Amino acid sequence: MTDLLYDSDEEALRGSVRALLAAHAPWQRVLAAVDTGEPYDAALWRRLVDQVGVTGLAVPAEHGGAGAGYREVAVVLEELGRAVAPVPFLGAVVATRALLACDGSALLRQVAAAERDVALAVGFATAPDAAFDAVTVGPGPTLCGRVVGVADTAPGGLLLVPTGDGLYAVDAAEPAVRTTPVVSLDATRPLVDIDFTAAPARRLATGEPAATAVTAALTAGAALLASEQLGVAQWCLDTTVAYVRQRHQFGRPVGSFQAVKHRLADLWVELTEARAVARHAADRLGDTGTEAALAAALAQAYCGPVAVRAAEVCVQLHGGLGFTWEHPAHLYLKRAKSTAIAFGTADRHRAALARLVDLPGPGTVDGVTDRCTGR
Amino acid sequence: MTDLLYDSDEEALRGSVRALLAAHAPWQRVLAAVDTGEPYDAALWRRLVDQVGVTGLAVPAEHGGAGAGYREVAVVLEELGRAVAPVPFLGAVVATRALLACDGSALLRQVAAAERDVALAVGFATAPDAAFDAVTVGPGPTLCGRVVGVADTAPGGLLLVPTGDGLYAVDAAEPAVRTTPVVSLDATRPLVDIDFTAAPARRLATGEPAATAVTAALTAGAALLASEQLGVAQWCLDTTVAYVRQRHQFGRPVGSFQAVKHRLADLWVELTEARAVARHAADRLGDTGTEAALAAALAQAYCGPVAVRAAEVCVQLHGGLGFTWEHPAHLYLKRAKSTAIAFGTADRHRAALARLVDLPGPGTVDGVTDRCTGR
Amino acid sequence: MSDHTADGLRELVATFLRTHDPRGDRTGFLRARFDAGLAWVHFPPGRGGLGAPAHLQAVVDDAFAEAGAPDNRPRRNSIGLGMAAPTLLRHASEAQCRRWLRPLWTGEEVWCQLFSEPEAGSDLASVRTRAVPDGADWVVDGQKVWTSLAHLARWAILLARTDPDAPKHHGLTYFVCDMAAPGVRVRPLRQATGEAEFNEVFLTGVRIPDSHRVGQVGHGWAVARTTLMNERVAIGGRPLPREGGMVGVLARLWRDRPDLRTGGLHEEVLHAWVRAEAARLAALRLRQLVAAGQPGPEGSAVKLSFAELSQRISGLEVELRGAEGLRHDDWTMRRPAEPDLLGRTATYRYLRARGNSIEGGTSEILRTIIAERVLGLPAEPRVDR
Amino acid sequence: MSDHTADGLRELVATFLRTHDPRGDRTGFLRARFDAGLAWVHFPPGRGGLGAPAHLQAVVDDAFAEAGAPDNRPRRNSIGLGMAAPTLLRHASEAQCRRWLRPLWTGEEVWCQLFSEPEAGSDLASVRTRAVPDGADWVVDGQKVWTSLAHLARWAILLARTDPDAPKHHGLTYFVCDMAAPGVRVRPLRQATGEAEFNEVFLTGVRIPDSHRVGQVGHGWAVARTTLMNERVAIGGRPLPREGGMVGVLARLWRDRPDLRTGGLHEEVLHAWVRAEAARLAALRLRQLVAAGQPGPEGSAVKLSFAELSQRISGLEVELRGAEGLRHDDWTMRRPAEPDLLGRTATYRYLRARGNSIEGGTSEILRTIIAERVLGLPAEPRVDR
Repeated sequence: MTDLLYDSDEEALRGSVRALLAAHAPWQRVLAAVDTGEPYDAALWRRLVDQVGVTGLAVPAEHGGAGAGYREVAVVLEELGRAVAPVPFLGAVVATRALLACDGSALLRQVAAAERDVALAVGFATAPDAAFDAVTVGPGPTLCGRVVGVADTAPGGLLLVPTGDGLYAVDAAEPAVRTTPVVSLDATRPLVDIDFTAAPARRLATGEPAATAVTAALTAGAALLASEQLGVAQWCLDTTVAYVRQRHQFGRPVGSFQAVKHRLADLWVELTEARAVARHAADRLGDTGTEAALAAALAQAYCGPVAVRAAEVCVQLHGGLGFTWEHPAHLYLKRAKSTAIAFGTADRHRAALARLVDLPGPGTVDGVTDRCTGR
Repeated sequence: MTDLLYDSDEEALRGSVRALLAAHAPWQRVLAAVDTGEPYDAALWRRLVDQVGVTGLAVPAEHGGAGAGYREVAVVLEELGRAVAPVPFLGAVVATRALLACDGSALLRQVAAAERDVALAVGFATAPDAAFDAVTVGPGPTLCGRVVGVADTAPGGLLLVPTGDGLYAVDAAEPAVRTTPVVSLDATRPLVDIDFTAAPARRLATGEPAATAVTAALTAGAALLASEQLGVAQWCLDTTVAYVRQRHQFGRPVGSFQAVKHRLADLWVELTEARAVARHAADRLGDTGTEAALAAALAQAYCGPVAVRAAEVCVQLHGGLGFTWEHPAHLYLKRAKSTAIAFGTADRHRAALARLVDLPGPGTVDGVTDRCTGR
Repeated sequence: MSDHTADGLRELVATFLRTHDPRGDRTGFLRARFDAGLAWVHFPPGRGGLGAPAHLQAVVDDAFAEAGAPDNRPRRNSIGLGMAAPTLLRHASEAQCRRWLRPLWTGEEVWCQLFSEPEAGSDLASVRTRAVPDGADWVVDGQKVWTSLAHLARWAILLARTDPDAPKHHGLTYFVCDMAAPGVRVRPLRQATGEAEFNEVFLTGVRIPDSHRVGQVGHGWAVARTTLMNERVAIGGRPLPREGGMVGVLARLWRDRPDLRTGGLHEEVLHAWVRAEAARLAALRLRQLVAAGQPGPEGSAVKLSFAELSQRISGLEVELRGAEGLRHDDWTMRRPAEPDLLGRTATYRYLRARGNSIEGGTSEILRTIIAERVLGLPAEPRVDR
Repeated sequence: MSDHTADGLRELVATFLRTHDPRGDRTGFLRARFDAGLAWVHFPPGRGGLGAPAHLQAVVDDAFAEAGAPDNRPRRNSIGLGMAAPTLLRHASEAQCRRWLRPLWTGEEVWCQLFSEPEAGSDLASVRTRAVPDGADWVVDGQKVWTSLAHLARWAILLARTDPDAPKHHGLTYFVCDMAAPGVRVRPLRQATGEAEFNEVFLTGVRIPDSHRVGQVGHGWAVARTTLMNERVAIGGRPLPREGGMVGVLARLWRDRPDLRTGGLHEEVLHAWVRAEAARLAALRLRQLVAAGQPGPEGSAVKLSFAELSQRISGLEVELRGAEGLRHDDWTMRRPAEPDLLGRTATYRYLRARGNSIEGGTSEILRTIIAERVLGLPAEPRVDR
């Protein structure tokens, strides 16, 4: 049976990540970085890698990892979401999942040891059931094509590129790889467009194994993103509760007004459910078969909208203050809204659920006519 | 431009209907009738016909009617909804609209003068875009088949029966017509199943004119039902407001609690919009072309759910009292929920709007794949 | 203590079954099971339990069920088992526990609850039913409402005002009332579904011996809070499997009836499925927290979501059925011991579900409790103390 | 009076145009139009109007627009035209009206509003900015916030506390503040969109002559209510055609981009379309009521729905765009006079729309106003008077 709790190791991991983020990534620093146009915090990323070993968490010991698992990765993501921390962890986890599925042993060891950054070269909006035809393979092999809106790439990092006929590794530093920054809605998670013009590549897998590896990676992304969303939502709830407790209007704390209380109670209920859903998704990632896909689809169908609502409530209940650039609420709103698109929007995941749990849509538009004749 | 107000004639009409209903159809009487299994109030219907002339309102003067129009009919329906009055007015209006469209001049005169009750023999759930194949035509002509869930029929009345090849009139008193009462969700609006076993019929129209007449009738039903729904919702709001003003809990009127106030404010906003939508639908019924269909589809897409929410809020804010048989709230809840299905559910009307205003659905499931590749 | 492991308890049940025939006399078997401490294992020894952790109850129940043993018909005595018993355990005297707990647990005596009043509603502490001392008895007059099982019950837990001059939370006392006593009149309360699950109870000069008082005079609110707390805890039943509740009815209907499907309703069905599965996982997580000895406030979330989902799903089912959704099965008055949510029509489910956000604490009250006790938001200015 | 018909007004405009070239000097033309009473026809004669019914303004505006006459750039001076002018008309002296109304209407002088304060928020009456009498002047100290157009404005309407000992609604006075006066400092207030539509305004020893006081000392709240009432009335602009607002952007995107369509988003687009059309018809009905001389409270409904719809529709548009919805256009700080809701990216619309339920009265305050003033529900217990 699925284990939806946090064990003591996981709580200890949470504690060290939270302490590190509190010390080195307060929101003031995150916001300042957004204004510099250098959103990723390389120093912070280095600390997480060196002090917590985040890149090796989900890598088995035989490949040089910590052999922990996705439940632990999820806890780290909760904390990163809670801090809107500008580090490329999620992308690294996703790409590492692809490597794990296609036996990239030597690469895995480098990645687990954080000797190389790695990212999957697909748009951040890509759902697990997507098809890949943006990049084509030429002789060499070399890759040609354009992938837009990729998250979590690093200048000298490795790009794993899905194509119609397999999965390829490309060095982002190659001259035939041109990376163009995008003005992203979530400035704490920069996106790039990538052009491959006959970029030399190394084939990692082809055919079914390649497709399986990419699907597994994107499924892990969808499942684990729910924990980041949970962290975002939790920050929004906590911050709003703290604010309405101290903010007075009409001679009373704003938090004593019943409509405010009930809205926050409803949000707490949603968070309670989102936590169970996100834990479930992380827990099931170890499964093979459809359970992992189902739990991931549920996670994105449920947790994405909860995070968005939490951020919207946060802005609203902070009044004008929550709408200012100087208050961090907008960072969470932008993060939440972006993650609601990442790895596929909620409606797309509902459609995936419809297939997975056998709740098919109407066959044809005419097929529904009968009910209205009263027969 | 559409006229969304009530003119003084309409307000006068409302006044006389409301006074009549207050005197002769208080809710206690309606509830008592439900328990007797004789839900329709024949005496009340007679009064409405004789004193207000409701059956002739939308019939032109040359056919013996009052030559008023659907705006006036809508006002009467608002009041009937407000009283959950058990009279077959809506069905009569719908059937009369069909007769008007296919030149049933002699019949029209009888109907306008209320010498005969008339109903369209289609299920109450039938949407304007439905097809009709439940009844087939034999030599004579005679009709065979079964129509289920028909509202507003009268024992000696006339049935207008749409078939695959035309519209027919059948006398409900014919031995070859068997009418079986249904236990209906809304006991104030009885439904019947009707079996035709070679019932002698008179052809009123065939082909396109017949189809047009039936569509026009059902469009009128969908459009005008919105006014009944508005009346139901208005009663629910008014009654709930009155209740929470006097009911005390925790030493305060329940209506002074902010969450209660805000919920009722939201309901009032919805009612404000539903009134505009319902008036628009009634006003546009005079139009030819798609404007009437569009306004009717909008009316059922919007007003049905508003009435259901209003009735649900009414039950909830009355607490246990609103859940008892002795309080009239359940009559409104059942009426609201039934009307949300009548003439087609909201989702069906949204689908109709999609066609009417050119917002088509996705062509194929695969057609949406591209967006997720980030291209 | 080795009994307090799953294996230890299984062994105890096996031993018990060697000397008690599960196919024999039902009452005798249940009484013996109570006396062996295998009724509710977290109760203390001598009161039907073993002082074991509550989550091990499932182990015992499973072992008895496997052996084909009779159960105590828990749904027929939900108030007694779920609310009266934990209250008695905490607040009643030794003699009272001896008298009442065993026949309560075996189902020989059904219990009901006389708390709600027409004027009190959500403001439970404002009860007006009076209890006046008269010799060794109390004489009770008043009217109670929303009493399920009153027509079947032998005993009632009763909250009455014994000091009308004290502040409203301080003038209450908690009693056990004999439903067979003279002056107790039970009248069915018909509800929107047409049936009468509940009752009004009129108390006219009802004499209750002081020995049936639970807790001190004037401490009734504190005792009643134990009862209410237990009402709000999501107990009973096993964890639901996926599609285990009302959403399963909807999903099966969708699968079985392609003729009913539309694109719009498809989205609503999927939304409902997602919300129901999220709520199910949250309830499962609550169980895991309780089992791990970390009970949290998630029970309130479970009850709120259950009410909202049952209403939304049943409403959606009525619409999905379309023409069939206009038809009900029967409006005649019935007297069910519990609602038949899965056996009757969609319209019945829809109407009955409206009560879910009212009974056992309205959703509004629950939200306020969550806001104040879980989130720590300040109370509203009070005008009634 | 024959002027007060549509035909009469068209005739007046035609006569005016015979002697005033609409292509000539803009300011001169607008001044003359004001002097002819054709500025705001429902204002009294001598103050830019004719005392005609307000709904006839559209006739005059149409006639001038047809002739190619310059308008007074109403969106650039929305506070002046929509809020300051009606307040001055009702509460200011003859001399004050003479000084301020004409250049306000012609757009020569832009106005802003100094009401909101960081601590006051929705509780506007709790302003702390102090005005202390000093000879024939008042000396003002304090901080205001959410001031749009402050960087462009010549004048501000200002609410300040003149009696700190009076109950909070009774210690306020209403002034007109010269934004060019020494001690007025305007600082841009950057918002979630990255731009700065609004400002913080710091007032340090600002001298305001007593002749710039509007209404009596201590009556500022009553004067401010006129301003706020006008803020909440949905004025300006023509009635929207179907798909006239943000929903049109969404609908056109849906039509133009079949590649973005999914079944789930189809339902959401249809829901949004239905709600937007219902809100549009309600706004149209409000106009018809006003035109028929039966103004109702529906304006509050219109503002509430507008905020909710703009948020929902823009949020949906971002999702519908999918990968494109992850991209913004520009985060650099800009200083727009008004938000560019239809010209920029979906992400901009989404972020800017969050302000719609905060600015000009939060949606929470509006709901309370509806509940109390329209539905007659009782006020909450007040602890601040």
